[in-house]
Amino acid sequence: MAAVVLNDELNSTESQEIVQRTPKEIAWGRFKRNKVGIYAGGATIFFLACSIFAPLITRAFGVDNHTVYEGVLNEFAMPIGPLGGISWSHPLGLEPGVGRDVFALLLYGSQLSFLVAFISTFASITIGMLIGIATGYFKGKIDSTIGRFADFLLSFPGTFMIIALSLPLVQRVEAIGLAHENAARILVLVIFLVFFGWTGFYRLIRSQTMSLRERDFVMAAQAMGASSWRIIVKELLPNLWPTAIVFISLSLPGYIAAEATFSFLGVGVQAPASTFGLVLSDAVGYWRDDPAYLLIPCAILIAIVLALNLLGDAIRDALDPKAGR
Amino acid sequence: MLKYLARRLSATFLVITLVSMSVFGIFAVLPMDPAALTCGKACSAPVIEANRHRLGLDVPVQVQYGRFVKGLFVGRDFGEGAAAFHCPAPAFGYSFNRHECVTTLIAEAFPVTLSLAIGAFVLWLSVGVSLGILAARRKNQWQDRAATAFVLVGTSLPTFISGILILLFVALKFNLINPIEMGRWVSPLEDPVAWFRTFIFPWIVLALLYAATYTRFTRSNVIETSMEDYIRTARAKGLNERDILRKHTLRAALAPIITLAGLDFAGLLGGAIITEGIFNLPGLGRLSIRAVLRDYDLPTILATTILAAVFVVVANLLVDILYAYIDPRVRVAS
Amino acid sequence: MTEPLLRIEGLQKHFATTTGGAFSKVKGTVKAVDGIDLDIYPGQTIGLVGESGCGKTTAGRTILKLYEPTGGKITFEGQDITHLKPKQMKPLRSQMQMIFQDPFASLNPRHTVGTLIGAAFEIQGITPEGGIEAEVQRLMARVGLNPEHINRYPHEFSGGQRQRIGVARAIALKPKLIVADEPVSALDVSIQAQVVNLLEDLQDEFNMAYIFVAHDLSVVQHISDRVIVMYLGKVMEEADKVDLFTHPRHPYTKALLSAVPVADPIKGRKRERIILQGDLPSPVNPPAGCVFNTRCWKAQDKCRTQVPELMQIGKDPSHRIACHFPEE
Amino acid sequence: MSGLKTSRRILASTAAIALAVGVTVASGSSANAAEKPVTGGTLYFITNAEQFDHIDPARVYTGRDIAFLNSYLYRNLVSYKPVAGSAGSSLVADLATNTGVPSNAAKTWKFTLRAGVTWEDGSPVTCADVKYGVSRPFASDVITDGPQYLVQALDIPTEADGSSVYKGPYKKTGQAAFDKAVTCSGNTITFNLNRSFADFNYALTYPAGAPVKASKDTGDKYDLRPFSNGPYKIASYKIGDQLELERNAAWKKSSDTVRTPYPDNIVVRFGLAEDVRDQIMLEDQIPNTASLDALQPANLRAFFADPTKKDQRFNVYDPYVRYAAMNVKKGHMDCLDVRKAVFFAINTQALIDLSGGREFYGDPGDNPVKPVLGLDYKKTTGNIHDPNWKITGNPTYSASLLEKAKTSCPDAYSRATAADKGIVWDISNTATNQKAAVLIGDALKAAGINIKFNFIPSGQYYSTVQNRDKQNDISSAGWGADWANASTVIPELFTKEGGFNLSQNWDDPAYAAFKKKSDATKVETNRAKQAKGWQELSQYVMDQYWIIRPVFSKGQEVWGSKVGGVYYWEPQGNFGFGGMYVKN
Amino acid sequence: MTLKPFLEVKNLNVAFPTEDGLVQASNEISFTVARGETLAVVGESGSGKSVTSLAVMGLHDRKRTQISGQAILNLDSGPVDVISADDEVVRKLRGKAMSMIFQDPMSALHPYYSIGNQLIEAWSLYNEGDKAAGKKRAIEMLDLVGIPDAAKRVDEFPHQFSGGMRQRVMIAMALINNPSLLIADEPTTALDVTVQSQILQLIRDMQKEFNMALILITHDLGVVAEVADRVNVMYAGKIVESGGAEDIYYRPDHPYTIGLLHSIPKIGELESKRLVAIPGQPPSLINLPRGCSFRARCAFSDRVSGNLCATTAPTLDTKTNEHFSRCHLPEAELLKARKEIGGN
Repeated sequence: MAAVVLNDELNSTESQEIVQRTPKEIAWGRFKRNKVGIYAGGATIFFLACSIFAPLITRAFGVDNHTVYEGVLNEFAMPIGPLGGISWSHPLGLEPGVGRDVFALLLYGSQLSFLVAFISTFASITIGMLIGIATGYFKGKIDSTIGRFADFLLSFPGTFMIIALSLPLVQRVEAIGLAHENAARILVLVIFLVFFGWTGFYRLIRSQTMSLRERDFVMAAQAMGASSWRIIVKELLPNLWPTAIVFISLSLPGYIAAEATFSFLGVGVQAPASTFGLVLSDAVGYWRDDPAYLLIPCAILIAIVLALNLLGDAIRDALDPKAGR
Repeated sequence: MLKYLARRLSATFLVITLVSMSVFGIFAVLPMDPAALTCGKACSAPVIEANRHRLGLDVPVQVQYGRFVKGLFVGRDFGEGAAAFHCPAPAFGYSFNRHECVTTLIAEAFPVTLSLAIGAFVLWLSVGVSLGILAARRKNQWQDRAATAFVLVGTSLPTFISGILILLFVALKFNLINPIEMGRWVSPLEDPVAWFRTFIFPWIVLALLYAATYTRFTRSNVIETSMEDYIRTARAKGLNERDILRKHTLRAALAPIITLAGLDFAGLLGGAIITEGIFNLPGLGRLSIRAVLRDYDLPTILATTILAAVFVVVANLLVDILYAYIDPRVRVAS
Repeated sequence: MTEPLLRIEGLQKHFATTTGGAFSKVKGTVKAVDGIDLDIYPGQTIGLVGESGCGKTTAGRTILKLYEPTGGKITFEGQDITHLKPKQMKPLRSQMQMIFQDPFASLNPRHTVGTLIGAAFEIQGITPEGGIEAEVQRLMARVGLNPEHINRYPHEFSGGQRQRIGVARAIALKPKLIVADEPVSALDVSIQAQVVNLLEDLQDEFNMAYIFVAHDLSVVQHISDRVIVMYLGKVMEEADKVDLFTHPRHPYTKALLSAVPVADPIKGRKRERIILQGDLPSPVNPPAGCVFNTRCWKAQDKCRTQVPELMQIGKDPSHRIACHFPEE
Repeated sequence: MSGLKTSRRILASTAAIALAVGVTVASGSSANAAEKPVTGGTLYFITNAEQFDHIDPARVYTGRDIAFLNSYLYRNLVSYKPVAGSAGSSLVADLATNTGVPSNAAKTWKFTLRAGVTWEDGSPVTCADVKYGVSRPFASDVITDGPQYLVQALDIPTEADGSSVYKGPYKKTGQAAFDKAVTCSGNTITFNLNRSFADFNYALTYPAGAPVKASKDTGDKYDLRPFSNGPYKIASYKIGDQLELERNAAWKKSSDTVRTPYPDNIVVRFGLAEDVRDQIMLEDQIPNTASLDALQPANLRAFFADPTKKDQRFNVYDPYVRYAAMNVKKGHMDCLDVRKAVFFAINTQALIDLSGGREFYGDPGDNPVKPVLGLDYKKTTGNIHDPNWKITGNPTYSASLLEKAKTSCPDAYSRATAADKGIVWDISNTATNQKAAVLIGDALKAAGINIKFNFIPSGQYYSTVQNRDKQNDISSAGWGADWANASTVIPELFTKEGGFNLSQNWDDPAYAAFKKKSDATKVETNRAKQAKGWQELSQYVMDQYWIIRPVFSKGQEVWGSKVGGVYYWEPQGNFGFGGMYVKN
Repeated sequence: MTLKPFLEVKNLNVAFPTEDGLVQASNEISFTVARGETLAVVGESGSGKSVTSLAVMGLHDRKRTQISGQAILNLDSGPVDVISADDEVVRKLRGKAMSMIFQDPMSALHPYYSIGNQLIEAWSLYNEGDKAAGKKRAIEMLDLVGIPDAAKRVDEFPHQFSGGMRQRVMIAMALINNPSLLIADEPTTALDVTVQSQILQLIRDMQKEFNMALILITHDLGVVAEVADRVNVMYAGKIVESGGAEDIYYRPDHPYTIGLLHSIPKIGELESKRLVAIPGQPPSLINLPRGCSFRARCAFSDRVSGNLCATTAPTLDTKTNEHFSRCHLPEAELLKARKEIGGN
């Protein structure tokens, strides 16, 4: 309660004598003060860089993700050596049964994870943004129809539908010739994730647009003769970006985890490609013999998702200090 | 209020109809042929045709849907001659893979999922809300930071990881569950202890995931509400802090959680696919996944999908009604 | 005075109220503005007063065609603009502008002052002499802002300064008419006078007409030439300022005037007051007959059934009231 | 490995079939002569599977299920002898008093029913019951998945589409034709066949020939609770949960020369997570338990490495040959050189290692017929005996074959090598198969072959690949003889009428001659001549590379420390369930 | 007033630490109020008037606020210093010894509880008795504050009341335990002018009825003129002028007060003369400049000899009895200034 008074006092006492900063500077300043956010950002950049430069890094370590190494597995196809065959030449050990390099598998796997997560996030954002702005701004029949459709979508058991429908849909995509194999599977997975995922952002944007359009500055623009297009682009969008950025930062980790989960359930990417989910679902069968093979990818996946979540929180706190406080 | 209820009920009914129709439509246009899939070894075109007839897939999808709806109200007959049998209303169809009326299968699986959902719900709600309150009251102190850490770990751990880790490295490793009975349905009325032991780890796994959201939500709502003018009014009246929190802050701060909790709970009722899978729980999630992956058992797939959607739609309705009950503004306005 | 700059005849604006929820239906209409006539001439200021919910803000916005009028006619410089489409209105927008109440909400926080004021030129496709930036800085100087602050964001200014930005934006294209919607009511007392003075100076300079929407009678009295008193969407009384303030004929106007606290301890306390009973009725469900009848001390049965016409009263032909039982 | 994988999660449903002769490699039996069996107690079985594929006698076709159900629940006219070793493959009279009397060049078979056999309600098992049981597989819309020997062999006319005119006991269409083919006279039942069938009585070891009491038939639902005439009856059965058997009070030892039921109760727990199942066995947590599944490879090794468990396990050659079927239909693998190129490129060693190594998975084979069939098996030439074959793959030779294919069959060549095309291999979607796919893909790439894998959910695998339109170029499969005669292998796998032809070889120019010879061999009553025929046909199959890289696979069974009387029942390739008891 | 003041505020300072620095929200505040007396506190937003009254009510979060000085309530049982007393002691003063009503009646009532419920809650804090007794008292109070049909409306919810009615409810709730001091923080700012006069009338009536000390916080000089006995004018966290209502209106001593009085148009002054505006903006409360905080906006600071306004903060000088002002301007200059601005 004291804080309310405090805010009132501050707002009204702002004067030109205080050195003021732009919204960006304020957000950046707030972000910089958040040590956790900085570390998480660093970690995220690290993981992203590892993923992007997977070919270079693996080459530097002299490994790759497709070679079946010889002489590294015993007669039961288990890695020779402690901790799942961790050695200088195979820093995270070897894949039991096949003999590929786990380090390379995870690096390349993270590429697919990030790919799916980024495409899903941006597609959801784009669709949610377009529809959210359109319905929030123009209201009317379309708005209520789409709103009801979104409610309707939310009532479906998304996870189950993805599992039930992905195989036939992949076949259909392949039959049409749109994409093949893993590309087709990723496409279908992404379409599903977006299909069930856009509504959240759409609602957010719609409600924000609705409240923004009631703000006087929109009316001021109308009074100046601005077209709807100009109002959307020049007046609304700049105010919606922070929401979008926050949403992106918070949904990326969600999509990474989702991709892993669906791979684990057998939906999405399949061998010989790798993802975290595939490696983990494989590793479960070896946990007694080769716990390192299970725990290392687990730890890395958790670290990535955690870093992205922490970064997302920090970005949200920086851009939108009232939310979540 | 009655008028509002009637309107909401009819809208809900409409949505349920639309949901069931679209589920039917979606699965009908897929290039999957359950008749061929259940054909067996002596498979030939006439057998597939016979199968298609037996499964009721030899008629247009709208007729199939009509039969489905009719079956819900008056029951349905399957098979012919000596092999005929009847599924009483509400009949969701017949699973030729499980040799049971789908309604029976659902009736068997539902208590499991319900137990899972209720226990997890209670656990996550109590943990999430109390942590959220604690974090809000001790804002920026160590309790708040600990809660934040919990939230982040909770949101970052996909259930399939937390579930497996808890199963393998806790439950199994330390013999905390009776392995041969693992996941077996025991009625809490018959053997509450065994029931509790069956479900405690799945509850923890789900609660870990959901509690995080609730901690976060509660924390921000409590902080926001405690800045409301009416809290200041309560304080100005001379109310003590405990009563302010209990009677004034929480009432308003927790009301929106009803919506969230209701929908999450309803979502879980449709089956927790991963958790049920990991812990062998014979609930709706496993029923539906098995129907897809093992048998492509269309009647079961349709029924569980529709049911899951119905749970959400109905929960939406109940949540709104409950909300109206709690928030007089909504109540009187409607 | 010959041709009015703007002529409003029987202006109406009704809003549909809905039941809300997913399957909303139209429940009824709120007659936010229900019949306003006015003529305004260049350089004139018309005050539009009334309590909250009386429809004055809606009236102001409808006059500028920011809301589509439900009925009536708006003529601007002889041109009927009642049902012009937004595109057709666009060229006229430079002629009529608006100043908003809330200097926080009416400035897009993501734009710099330069963008905010310059938008008027950009939208209308006008390039002033010396370029937009120079013109913006000139305008800033004119309204009393430091032109060097052209690249600052609204939150870097105080409320009064922000309102100056709003004023600069409104006058950028040298409009002939400005609707000022409660332009000073959100400002601190010590700042209000600054803005009122600025508006007066600008009017002198550009010969603009103002429609000054406010609930504060003292400010309206100060700035207006003519005043329209509204209650629940209807005009209760309209008259030239002096007439209205010295000799109000409508009971509502009288009550309104007497309710204004006077900053004078002795005079103020001695003053005879009319304290109206009750609250403003809901605009969704306005009283039958004269809308003011529920709070009027003179209300008779007639008032509860018959809607009083807005009629000329007294000697001044432009003094009109809507009352069955006018004050002497 | 890529052969039929009894999936880690779900037992593949349609193609697991019993075999007559087995060779015990490791310890074949724990039956200790000094130990006396104990009556009473509860015997547990645990499995990752959700259910028995079927328990309706007309539908059950999985060796393990047949062995289990035949030992406990229902009796056939004839049964395999419930003993360890090769003696177990001999037939004994069960419901019948004899093992069948053939006549009319083995086209007519007569069996006489034993007196005093009753159903669980005490009513006698009659000839009509047997006849009714035999009639049920004809209702192909209700009774799916069961063996088709009776349907195919009984002398009943067929329709144009190949189906029998008799539509089973529910529709009763064509009932007269059936009544003529199967006749009852008192206690004697006579089967009239449409061909000479020298080992017809072996076909009757399948419960598809077992009696069913018509008044108790519930059609599809009979698969949940068949009416028992064996020593146990079903107390409860819930798919995904458990099957519980209790003693059948109406069963009399005097009427049964085959079974000696020891435990009071038998419980099968379904759907245990693999880790849980393995943990129970590894730690002997429930000592009166046997696992119906092999453990996961790593756990299996641990179990077999533990000397204290030496009496709780066996490791034997199972009845199966696992192989990759080449779909030689035009447009698929219709080029011999390409088929050979694929074969020679594969790293067999890696695949075997992946699945448990030679010790637990099996050996590279050279024949669709397993050596355990004795007579019908003969070492073939070519394939793994080709000097160019290397167990770790020979990409160079493979590449040279491809080079040949370039001219001999350019279409197939381009399909196999072009980056945008490639050979598509059907495989069931299991963790091990995902890895096998990597190994195969890696090996074939070295030879310049572009391979793609079509992963199919395990439960739907066989129904998908058996759909001739959906089957791709190569399909992983496995097959075991139904009894000790390659007539249950070669015609089944390589003739158009066979129930499991994944090679789709009938457009192959060599097919007509092959089919003619197969038909002749099938009705050959001279066993030695017949065996020679099968040997030659096997060699031909291998020469044509209709199937490649057969693996003679092994199976392992493990049980708890309190389970006694376990032996390997060779003909069923599984536990001899009837002898198992719970130790004190 | 000869009565012993009920509330004595002595040298009260309230400051909030923020990221940008310490906000000195109220500074060296001293005043007294007696029972039956009405003290108006006037000032712009941010001048510290609400902060001060919240400090008196003990409603600041002590962890986030730096408070010093004294605010003594002279109760029958003896004086209590709200600032130094325990939280629990202060809590028990709230609602009973002192009460407060707030600016926005729309948000000051809990939306989920009925009006009666909220009144009963306040009543039962200091009264023994069952719910029925509480309800009786609640209806009585609602009746008293002029809610028509109180017995029925007591069970309704805040959102069913209009703004004016809610403010009446707030008053009823604040007065239900007969407090000795009522602080009304901008009680009519959110209300329409016709309703404002109703509420002001009500507050006046209630003050008489209960013989309370009343602190009325407002920015509206008109409101002050109508009800106040004495007036504190605040600027930038400080009381710049304090005195009887007539002193303040007819003989303002501080240039800020003078400016304020003349910057508002007065009803009835029909000739459109230009308003007298105070130039500039109020200063930030962080790092207040040395010297007089009004200096930058003051038209007369150059008339003070030396650089006094810039270097030395003026103290609260007693000009006449009970009329104080914080200004360096000499008496003569002051009279001149009054004339220059106001013409009287």
